[in-house]
Amino acid sequence: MTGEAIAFYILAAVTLGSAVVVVTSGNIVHSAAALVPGFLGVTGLYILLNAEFVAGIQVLIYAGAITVLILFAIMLTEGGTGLGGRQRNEQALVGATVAAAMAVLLIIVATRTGWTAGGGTLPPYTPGAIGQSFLRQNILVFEGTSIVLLVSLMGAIMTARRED
Amino acid sequence: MGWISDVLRAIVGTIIIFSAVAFIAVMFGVLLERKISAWMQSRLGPKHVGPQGLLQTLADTIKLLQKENIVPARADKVIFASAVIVVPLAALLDYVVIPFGTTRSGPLIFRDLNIGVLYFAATSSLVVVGILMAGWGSNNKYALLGGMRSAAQMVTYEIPMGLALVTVALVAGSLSTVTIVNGQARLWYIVTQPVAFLVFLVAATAEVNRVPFDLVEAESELVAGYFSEYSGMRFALFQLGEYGEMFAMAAMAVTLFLGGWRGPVLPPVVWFVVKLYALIFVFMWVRWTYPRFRIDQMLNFSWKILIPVSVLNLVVTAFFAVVAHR
Amino acid sequence: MTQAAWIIPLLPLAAFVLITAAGPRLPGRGAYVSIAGIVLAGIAGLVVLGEVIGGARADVTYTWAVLGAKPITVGFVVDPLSAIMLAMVGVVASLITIYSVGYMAGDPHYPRFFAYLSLFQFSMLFLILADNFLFIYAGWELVGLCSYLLIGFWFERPAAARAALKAFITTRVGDFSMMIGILIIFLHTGSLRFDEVFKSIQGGALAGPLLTAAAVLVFGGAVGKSAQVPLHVWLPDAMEGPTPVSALIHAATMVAAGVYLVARTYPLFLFSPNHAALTVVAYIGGITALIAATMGVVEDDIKRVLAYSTISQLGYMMLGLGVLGYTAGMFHLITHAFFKALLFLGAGSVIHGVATNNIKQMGGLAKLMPWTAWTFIAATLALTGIPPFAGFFSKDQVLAAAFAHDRVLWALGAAGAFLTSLYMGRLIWYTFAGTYRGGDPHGQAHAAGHAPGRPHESPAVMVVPLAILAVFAVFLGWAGAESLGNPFEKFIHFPGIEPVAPNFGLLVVSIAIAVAGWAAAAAIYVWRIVPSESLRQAAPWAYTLLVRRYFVDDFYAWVFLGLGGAVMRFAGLFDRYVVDGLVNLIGWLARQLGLGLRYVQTGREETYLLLVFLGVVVIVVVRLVW
Amino acid sequence: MPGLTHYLVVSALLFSLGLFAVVTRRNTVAILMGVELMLNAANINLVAFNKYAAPGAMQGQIFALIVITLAACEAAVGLALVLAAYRTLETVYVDEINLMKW
Repeated sequence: MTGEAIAFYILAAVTLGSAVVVVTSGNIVHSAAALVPGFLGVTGLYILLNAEFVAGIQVLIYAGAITVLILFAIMLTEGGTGLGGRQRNEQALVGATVAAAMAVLLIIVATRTGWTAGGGTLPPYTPGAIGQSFLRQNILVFEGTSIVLLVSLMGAIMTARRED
Repeated sequence: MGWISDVLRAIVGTIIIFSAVAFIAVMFGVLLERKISAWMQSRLGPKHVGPQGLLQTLADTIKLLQKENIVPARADKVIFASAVIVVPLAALLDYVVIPFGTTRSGPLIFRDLNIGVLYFAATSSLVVVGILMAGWGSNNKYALLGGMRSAAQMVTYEIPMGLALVTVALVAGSLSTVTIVNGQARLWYIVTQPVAFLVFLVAATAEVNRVPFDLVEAESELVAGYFSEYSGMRFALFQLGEYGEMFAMAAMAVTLFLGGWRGPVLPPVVWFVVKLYALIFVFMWVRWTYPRFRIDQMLNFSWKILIPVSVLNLVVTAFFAVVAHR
Repeated sequence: MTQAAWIIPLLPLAAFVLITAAGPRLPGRGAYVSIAGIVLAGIAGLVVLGEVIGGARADVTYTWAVLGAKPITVGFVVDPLSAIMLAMVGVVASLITIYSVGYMAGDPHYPRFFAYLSLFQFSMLFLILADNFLFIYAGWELVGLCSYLLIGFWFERPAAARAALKAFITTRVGDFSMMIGILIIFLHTGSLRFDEVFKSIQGGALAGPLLTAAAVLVFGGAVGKSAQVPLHVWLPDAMEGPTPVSALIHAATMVAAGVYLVARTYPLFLFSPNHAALTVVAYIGGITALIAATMGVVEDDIKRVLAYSTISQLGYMMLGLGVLGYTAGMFHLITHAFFKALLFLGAGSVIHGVATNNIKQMGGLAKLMPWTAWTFIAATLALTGIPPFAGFFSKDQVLAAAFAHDRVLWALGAAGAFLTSLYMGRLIWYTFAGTYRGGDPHGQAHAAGHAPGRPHESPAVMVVPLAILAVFAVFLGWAGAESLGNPFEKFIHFPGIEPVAPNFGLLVVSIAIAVAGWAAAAAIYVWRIVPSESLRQAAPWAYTLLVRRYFVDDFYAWVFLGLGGAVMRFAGLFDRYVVDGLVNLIGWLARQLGLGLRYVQTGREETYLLLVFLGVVVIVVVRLVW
Repeated sequence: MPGLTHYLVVSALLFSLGLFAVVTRRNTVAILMGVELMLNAANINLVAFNKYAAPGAMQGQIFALIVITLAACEAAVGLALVLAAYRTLETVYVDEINLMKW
């Protein structure tokens, strides 16, 4: 057990444990709160994968913004109680079976497939390099994403504002 | 495995920061606040515990530790308890990327992350989650209102702050705080980026919920806002988080705009502390000088003034950066 | 200037854009902008002509697109042919545009008129400069569009709207034929550029009957645009448009584009085996020249008489080109443009003065409108080929070439020339001689703002262009005079075609024919030796045949409305019961299927997503187990 | 040393948990949370493949960043829709939002 392995298992446990809480908790606010450690665990995995910039963005966007947004939505809709009755629909059992089957299958596929390790050395994934890549090779995706952002911004405002 | 030592160093470092910040910065900060407010209001302030009241905060802390932890009857206990951890933790995590000075072996910093500024923005944004959790978990309408206000305010002011950070990063050509400080060897960025500095200062004031953006904990309206229901050590931890965040913001402002540890004659750490406390003084000065914003004024100020101004500043800076590179 | 000739079409285009955008707010409500555009273009055209006479040439190409491996190049060409056309169009269009200021005064859609006029000028100049089939086709369609817009300028009048549609649809038949021809050429030569196409045709890339077919198909476009038999029916109706339009588009320029097309693609026709394509051109031209002239004899509408005359003269040009008289055909095109524009403008001036189109309600106008009358008469003399007016030289060259090539064609042309003098004489005497017969309450005002009453001379803005054109009509013919060494022939000739030697005897014959025509007209309409009424009674069937225009219109109506209508009705039934039935059957089936399947739809995304992933699980399991 | 497979397993489990939430939750916000989990699982895959399968490239991280951005868009629009639906229907349970069903 190297230190990296220890860190990995801890982070994986944190992530998956939080995710279980998110999925199973009967209290929607608990679910939302559990998202934070879950996202932070994923952040840790990113750092282990040398993706520091992605990790920073993950914290900023997911943990800092999306979670807050979700908490906001919960508090604006449930009147702050978070306990609005039955949380699970009638297909819970089938859903659990399918999800479990999905997990098993994905793991089988992931472990059975002989992944070819790519050659080359790990470049430093600096913000500069990522920015260069965005503005050179991936400029179209970048611009497309900007447009989607703009549209969703307007869409969200138009949808959520009161009609008066 | 070199990085194990890194992890250990970070953990140990955080613990050191924790105690250091808790004992020195925050306690001294609270005392300073009381003293300065007293001075501004022509009072004396705490005077009896220790010489000139220096140990007053220590005494308060001991008192708080002894007090009972009251949990409201219908509160969400898990959330109520965990919010206390999130707020100070998020504040303390900020310090990882702040360079306090230089030693012979290199800058005095816990990790010179190459995404330093981004990291700072990310961790400081985590505070909101804790505040929302505290507000909701208390099962108290004042707390919830305070939490919601705080969330709205912090989310809103994160944007101009982030834009100011990006502007400085653009000028320095790096997100690393050490590189940014090194970039100010000749000229502090406050000279070239006064607009960004002002935007950052205002946004930072809002981020730490200080006057004139203290409508989160507006005593006359919301008792104490999101931590109305907290008592004892938990109350102390919130205070720690608040002051920790304020110090972190000031330290970041020093790093980004005031040349960090740089300065003549005196050792770097001393320079850093001097600048830091100068900014802290500005924060306190402002606190005891200005009245509170209304919530719509607060939101309008960010969306209609700060964000356009900082975007414009960013665009102009980017233009000059490009022109300078040509 | 020659290298920058592409600027010339852009000047009217700029005027068009400006008028469209700013319209009535411009000086002169758009007219001055339009005039500025075309006058500048005209001056540039004259400069280019001068430079080309001095030996300058230009052929600029750009690669526009690559189709497969074939690059499609576009560009413009400046050679004697396009230079002379540029100058002619520029001058004539300038004068007509200036004239229009007076003619269209008071029209509520004044700016729109000048916008269309500018657009047309752009299209025409663009067509002239084209160095490839693509551009010439584009210009071709553009002038067709402008023609449609301008014929239907007074679209609130049903007759004008119908005439515009008729013109557009009739020429469309020819355009379609032309497109097929161009496609055949592109398919076999791999290029659209004229010089490359001709080179590969000389190299044998396209030969034999197929070349003839391609040439005839391209000529089909010219038949439509130049109103040759059997697609001539649209031009008389096109007279519903404003008179300056008739002068510009339907006399001087656009209808001549067909002739220009044949001249421009002359090698195509020349290389066809046994000159088969040229023979087709010549006979179509000759028949048109004669038939249109006969119809002109019985027409009472002054503009329609001129329209038939135009058709007839275009027939002469085609005849000239078809009998290897390349220079003669082109020369006739140029001279005709001037004197026919003058005739139309004079007719417009007359209509302006008397507010009717019917020549039987005119008379005696020579005294009332002297400028109009004398310029008109000068143009008429040019048209009928009386020396030394312009038309004499050009028409005589055409006839000489025809005589040298094929006597039958010469006979057709000569008969046409006789009839030309006859109907023009009739027109002159009805209009300008005798006493004024108009002023009756039934004379309807033809154009807005033309007050009925005593005829009067038109304003200077209309008369001055008439005078300038008259100068050309009188003197331009000397450019092709044999006695001066025929400078026009030196300038425009097709390499390899020997000019026909001057035939003095023939010259006398053709003058005699023209004079005979005049004499016949005088005998019928002035001295009334054989009054027209008696002629009508002597051969009522002939009169009916002519008045009904050889029943061509009726034939088309019968074919397309009667016969075509039957086919359409059958197709309609087929569509209603078979096609719609199939569609309805499919719809009914889908509906039944949907009614059955709707019980599967819960309308809940969770269910659907669950089913999707269930499907994924099943598929992956199956794949793994296999 | 954890390898590619380790990350893939974690991501598979995370994805299945998210799927479970999406399929069984009644609360719209909870469904959105499930979607976020699934997106995170996908991101782990992207970054892990970037490191192990194509270390020289940067596309994995780029795509992870884009997915994060789009997730933010999705959350903003989704939650706005939830608010709008709550305002008109006074419920956030997807099986009760059935105004348009036959």
